[in-house]
Amino acid sequence: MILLSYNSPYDPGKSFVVPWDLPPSQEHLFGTTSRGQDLFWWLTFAVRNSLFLGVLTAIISRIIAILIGLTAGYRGGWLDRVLMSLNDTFVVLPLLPILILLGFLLRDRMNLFYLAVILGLFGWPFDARLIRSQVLSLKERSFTRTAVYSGTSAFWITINEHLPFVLPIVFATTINNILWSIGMEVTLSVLGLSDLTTPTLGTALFWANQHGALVAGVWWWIAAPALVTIVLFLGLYLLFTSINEFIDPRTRLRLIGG
Amino acid sequence: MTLLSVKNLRAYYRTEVYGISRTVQAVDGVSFDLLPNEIYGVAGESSCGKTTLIKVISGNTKPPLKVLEGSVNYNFNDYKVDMLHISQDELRQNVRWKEISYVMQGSMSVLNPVRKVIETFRDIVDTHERITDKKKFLEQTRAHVNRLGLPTDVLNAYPHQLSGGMRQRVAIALATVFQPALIIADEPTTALDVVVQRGVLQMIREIQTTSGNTVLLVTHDMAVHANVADRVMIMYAGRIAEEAPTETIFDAPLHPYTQHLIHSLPMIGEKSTKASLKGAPPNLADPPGGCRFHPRCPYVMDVCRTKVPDLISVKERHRVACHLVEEGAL
Amino acid sequence: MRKFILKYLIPRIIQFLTIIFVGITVTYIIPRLAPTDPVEAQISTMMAMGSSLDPASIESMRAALTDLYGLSGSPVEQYFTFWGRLLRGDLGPSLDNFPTPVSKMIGQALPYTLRLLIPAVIISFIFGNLFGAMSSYYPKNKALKVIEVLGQVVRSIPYYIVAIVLLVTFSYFIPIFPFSGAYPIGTRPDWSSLEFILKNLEHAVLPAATLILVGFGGWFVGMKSLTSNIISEDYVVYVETAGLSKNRILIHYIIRTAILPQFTALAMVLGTVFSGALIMEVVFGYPGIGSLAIRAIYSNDYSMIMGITIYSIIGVAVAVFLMDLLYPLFDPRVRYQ
Amino acid sequence: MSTNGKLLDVQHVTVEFHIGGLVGGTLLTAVNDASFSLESDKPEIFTLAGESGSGKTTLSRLLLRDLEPTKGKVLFEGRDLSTIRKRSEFTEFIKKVQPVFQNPFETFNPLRRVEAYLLDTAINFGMASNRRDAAEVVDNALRNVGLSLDEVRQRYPHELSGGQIQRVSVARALISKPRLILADEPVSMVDASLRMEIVNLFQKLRDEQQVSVIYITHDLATAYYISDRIAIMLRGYIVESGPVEDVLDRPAHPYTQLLKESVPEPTPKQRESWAKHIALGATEVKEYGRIGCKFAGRCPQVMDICRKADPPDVQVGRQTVKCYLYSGHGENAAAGSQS
Repeated sequence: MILLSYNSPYDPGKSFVVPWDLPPSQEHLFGTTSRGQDLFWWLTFAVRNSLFLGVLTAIISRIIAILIGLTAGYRGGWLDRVLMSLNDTFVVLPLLPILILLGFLLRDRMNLFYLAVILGLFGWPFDARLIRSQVLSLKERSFTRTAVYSGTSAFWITINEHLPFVLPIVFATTINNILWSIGMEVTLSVLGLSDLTTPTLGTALFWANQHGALVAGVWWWIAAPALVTIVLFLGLYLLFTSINEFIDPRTRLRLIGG
Repeated sequence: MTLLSVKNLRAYYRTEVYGISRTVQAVDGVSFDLLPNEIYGVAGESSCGKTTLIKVISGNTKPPLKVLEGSVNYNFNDYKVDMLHISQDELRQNVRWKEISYVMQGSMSVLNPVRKVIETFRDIVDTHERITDKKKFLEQTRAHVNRLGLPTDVLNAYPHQLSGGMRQRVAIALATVFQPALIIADEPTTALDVVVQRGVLQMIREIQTTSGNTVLLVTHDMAVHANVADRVMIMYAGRIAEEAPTETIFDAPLHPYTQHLIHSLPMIGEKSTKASLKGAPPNLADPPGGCRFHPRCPYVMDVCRTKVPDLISVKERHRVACHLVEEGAL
Repeated sequence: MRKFILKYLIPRIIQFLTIIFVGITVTYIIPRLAPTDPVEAQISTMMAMGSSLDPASIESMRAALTDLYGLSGSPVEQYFTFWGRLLRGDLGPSLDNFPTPVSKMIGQALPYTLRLLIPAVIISFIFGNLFGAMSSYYPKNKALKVIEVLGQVVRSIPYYIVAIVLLVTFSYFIPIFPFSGAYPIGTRPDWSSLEFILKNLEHAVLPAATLILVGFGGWFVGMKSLTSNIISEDYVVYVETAGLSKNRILIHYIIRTAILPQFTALAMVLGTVFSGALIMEVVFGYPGIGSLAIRAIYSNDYSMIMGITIYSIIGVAVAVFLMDLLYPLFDPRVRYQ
Repeated sequence: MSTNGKLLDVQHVTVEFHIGGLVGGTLLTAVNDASFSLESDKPEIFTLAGESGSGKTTLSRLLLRDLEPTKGKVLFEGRDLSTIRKRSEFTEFIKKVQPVFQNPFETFNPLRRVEAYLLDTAINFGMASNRRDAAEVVDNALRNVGLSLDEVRQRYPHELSGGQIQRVSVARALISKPRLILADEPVSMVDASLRMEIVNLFQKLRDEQQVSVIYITHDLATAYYISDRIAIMLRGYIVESGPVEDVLDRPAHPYTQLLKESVPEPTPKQRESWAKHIALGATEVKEYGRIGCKFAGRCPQVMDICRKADPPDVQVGRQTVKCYLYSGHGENAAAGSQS
């Protein structure tokens, strides 16, 4: 669908380029909206933008999570306590009200990029804790000590010994984080707190609500984005479980015959 | 009369990971009898099949473990049980704990960390003999624990408040609440310090002497067998190498593997050089043909490579599986 | 006891205060990061939306806003004034329903949210954990496998979509549940009439169902991964060989031990669950904090949003704190350490 | 640099741990005023023996500079370990002191091939400048333990037997040509039929390569078999030390006597005496907190003074014994020296 968006015959920014309120048909696969847009082609852009947002958020929050998780785990001591206290605070804070406040204040300046940065800044704590606990347990294992007494530096120990165990966690959390971020965007958009001119899965639903799609009987305007979202999430989720199993160290161990 | 009779038991693990199937011949043609009122030792190194053997004879055969052939028959005072064909319900209600109980490997962790010890007693007793009178149950349990020389305080403790040795003794107390005919003790003292180990083994011996039941003692530690067991079976790579009364095994071992095991044991007060066997125990997914010990045997002959030696009786109660013995070369 | 206070209570209190401190500080900083003067921006949006307030009211509103944002004095002074007002419980007047205090409006909406949230959290917690444990204890059961896949999928889909699907299905295509609100339009809230309470329950079914469905998957997965280690623990294998019944093992030996981390997790996810409840109310037009928030968004009621944010931070922090205090009751290992 | 002819000199070291949180908690003395030394020109196998919780592992971590002592100091070749600060100094130190760990399968990362550790060690310690030279160095080290690089090349830890991989572990420790090897329970996880080849290996290293070995174990039988001297530890204290034949053939300290008596002999001849009743120790924490001799609660020859203050170190023959029985307080000063 992402690829398709580059072939779209219609510009998503423009409205009323096709007859409005047409139910799904061969010509307009998902029907058209009350704003005269072809829903199928419009949604191709939405998926592209939503995925972009998800991936960007994931990258930002992964960087923070890895840095904090590794530092807290490897250094330990007071630094660990301070970081984890901060971490738990971030975990517990009710994010939505804070995001609403932020979105509310930024409203006009809000765009996908900002949103990704903001979500990235809030999306790390669960995963940082996971990484930290993994590093803590790895640090206690003999093979870390073997490496130390083989004269290996802390940097190479992290890369060679610990990263193969930490990476699967990073990966597993990446897809979760992408899903979370796309979901958050949907939520904020539905509330009208994002850049409403950019087509995303969330803004699709926002405009449908704005035009009272359900009441007006244009059910496909709600159903199509909802369906696309579900399919997208399902797909990403399945991708996640299969890849996750593949790169799990335990699976790898079994593959090499352990 | 025998308590347990195992005949020609063959139990394999069949696993499949990513389309690659593997068969591990963990127990391969094992036959032996357990008599009432004895401590029977099973010795062998890691992955020699002794753990699998216990699983099968105690009715814990679960996939991927599969029994291919053989029989496991018990006779508890005329209550006969065919372990390979008994129904799960009957096994659960009448056999487990009433007739066969366990002291497991790493027994330190057999107690539920979030429940008091007495509650585990209650669960087990209630399962087999519904507790109607709580007071009586408490009294009986206290008496039982006391009889075994444990303080009654342990009943009201959580497992983490007890030392490793104490937990192991609680596990033994749990195993003996119903005076079972057979107690299976699987590496009961492996993680314990020597002084504590001695105390725990003494307790097992005392219980056996006073109640006259049978103990199946599984451990890799030959020194423990020397001091506790009445008869010892030596397993190697899924098969019985030798079986004899303890004195015979230690004084006149016939199988080269047994000889090595016993002669290589270091002792305080003796510094003569002890040799090690070459090679390592075979991988049971791909064991060597013939006698499975032949690649490591110092006396290997041609016949050893092709023919599996039979387990033959050389004397009253002394059986050995070695071609040297068959041919009278020793 | 002294040990308990020193080693358990004090760190928890510190954590509690940290949450509130960080949360409130974040809400303090955010408006100050906004690139424009929030007061003027606010006034001009309100004017642009055709507000019919007289100049005097606008002036008093400007004063209220400046005060609310705490924009008088140096940043440090501002920060202290901000805290001072908070500690007095003063969140300022609502801009939309000027001059009703924000705290009063939140106070009215809060019971609706809690009535929805608390039972939903409890139900999803119980069922999620029960089924999760069962699914690792009975790995071959087909029905449990289906439940697992459903739970997993629903869990990852945004609340909003789940809500909308339920809404469309059960009140649009199959209209068995009301479309929106907490009670039929035109009735007055009357908690002494059974009929009203029943109506209210009927209205709460779909919102609660959404919360339960989404929460269920999380608990299910969490419990499953916790118990997948426990079912092979020595003490479980041991009582199995001792012949204990499956139910007794499941409850006393598997769930009983695995549930403890789940209580901690419950405290951890309260913030998320609370956020989810807000969305739910928006979709179903249920008159709680969420509806209050969306109305505030549409009417640019800044002080209301600020109030809701602060309330939710404090509320979640208190809930987490209480949870932590209850935890030792369940875990003897914590109790005796 | 004055070395006093000592390779390793442990001087009155004490290690205390805080158990518990930031505030409160209890102080646990894991190692208490321990002293011993190894001669520089006379390689030997020195055993630290004790039960779990005796402090032997803590002491070994101290010698590897994994921990710093609360009191006292450890000198290696005359240098105080606590003055090692820079990374290069640490590398220089561990080049000469190498560990062998207990569980061979944990010693190496299960996801990495074992040869990677060997090659890394050779390069990190400057024993070789490139991979090809390193391979030769590694192969030499492996031949010392009866293996060769070809046998372990491309192998993951689980593809080798416990005995093989423990030998690889020793080979890794040998690459940097160390003066001292610390082996923490190196054979407790290895099967009986493979155990002796590793134990014999340490003797070979001592005799052929002049490497000293500190052998840490709970197993008195192997300790007797390989070591020259032994120190018995109880709850942080070294209660008895000296030549292994003296200490184990004629134990002087009542604890050593109990320990020796409790080791099951691999022969059925002493069954009946072995099975006679013994007193089991109090829980671990209780004995740690005891004032005076930690063994007082279980000692058959306990005196009042034992519960009041730490016993002094007394020289009995070639043994050093921490017990009041030999310091003139006991009536039967020679009690322990009967056979």
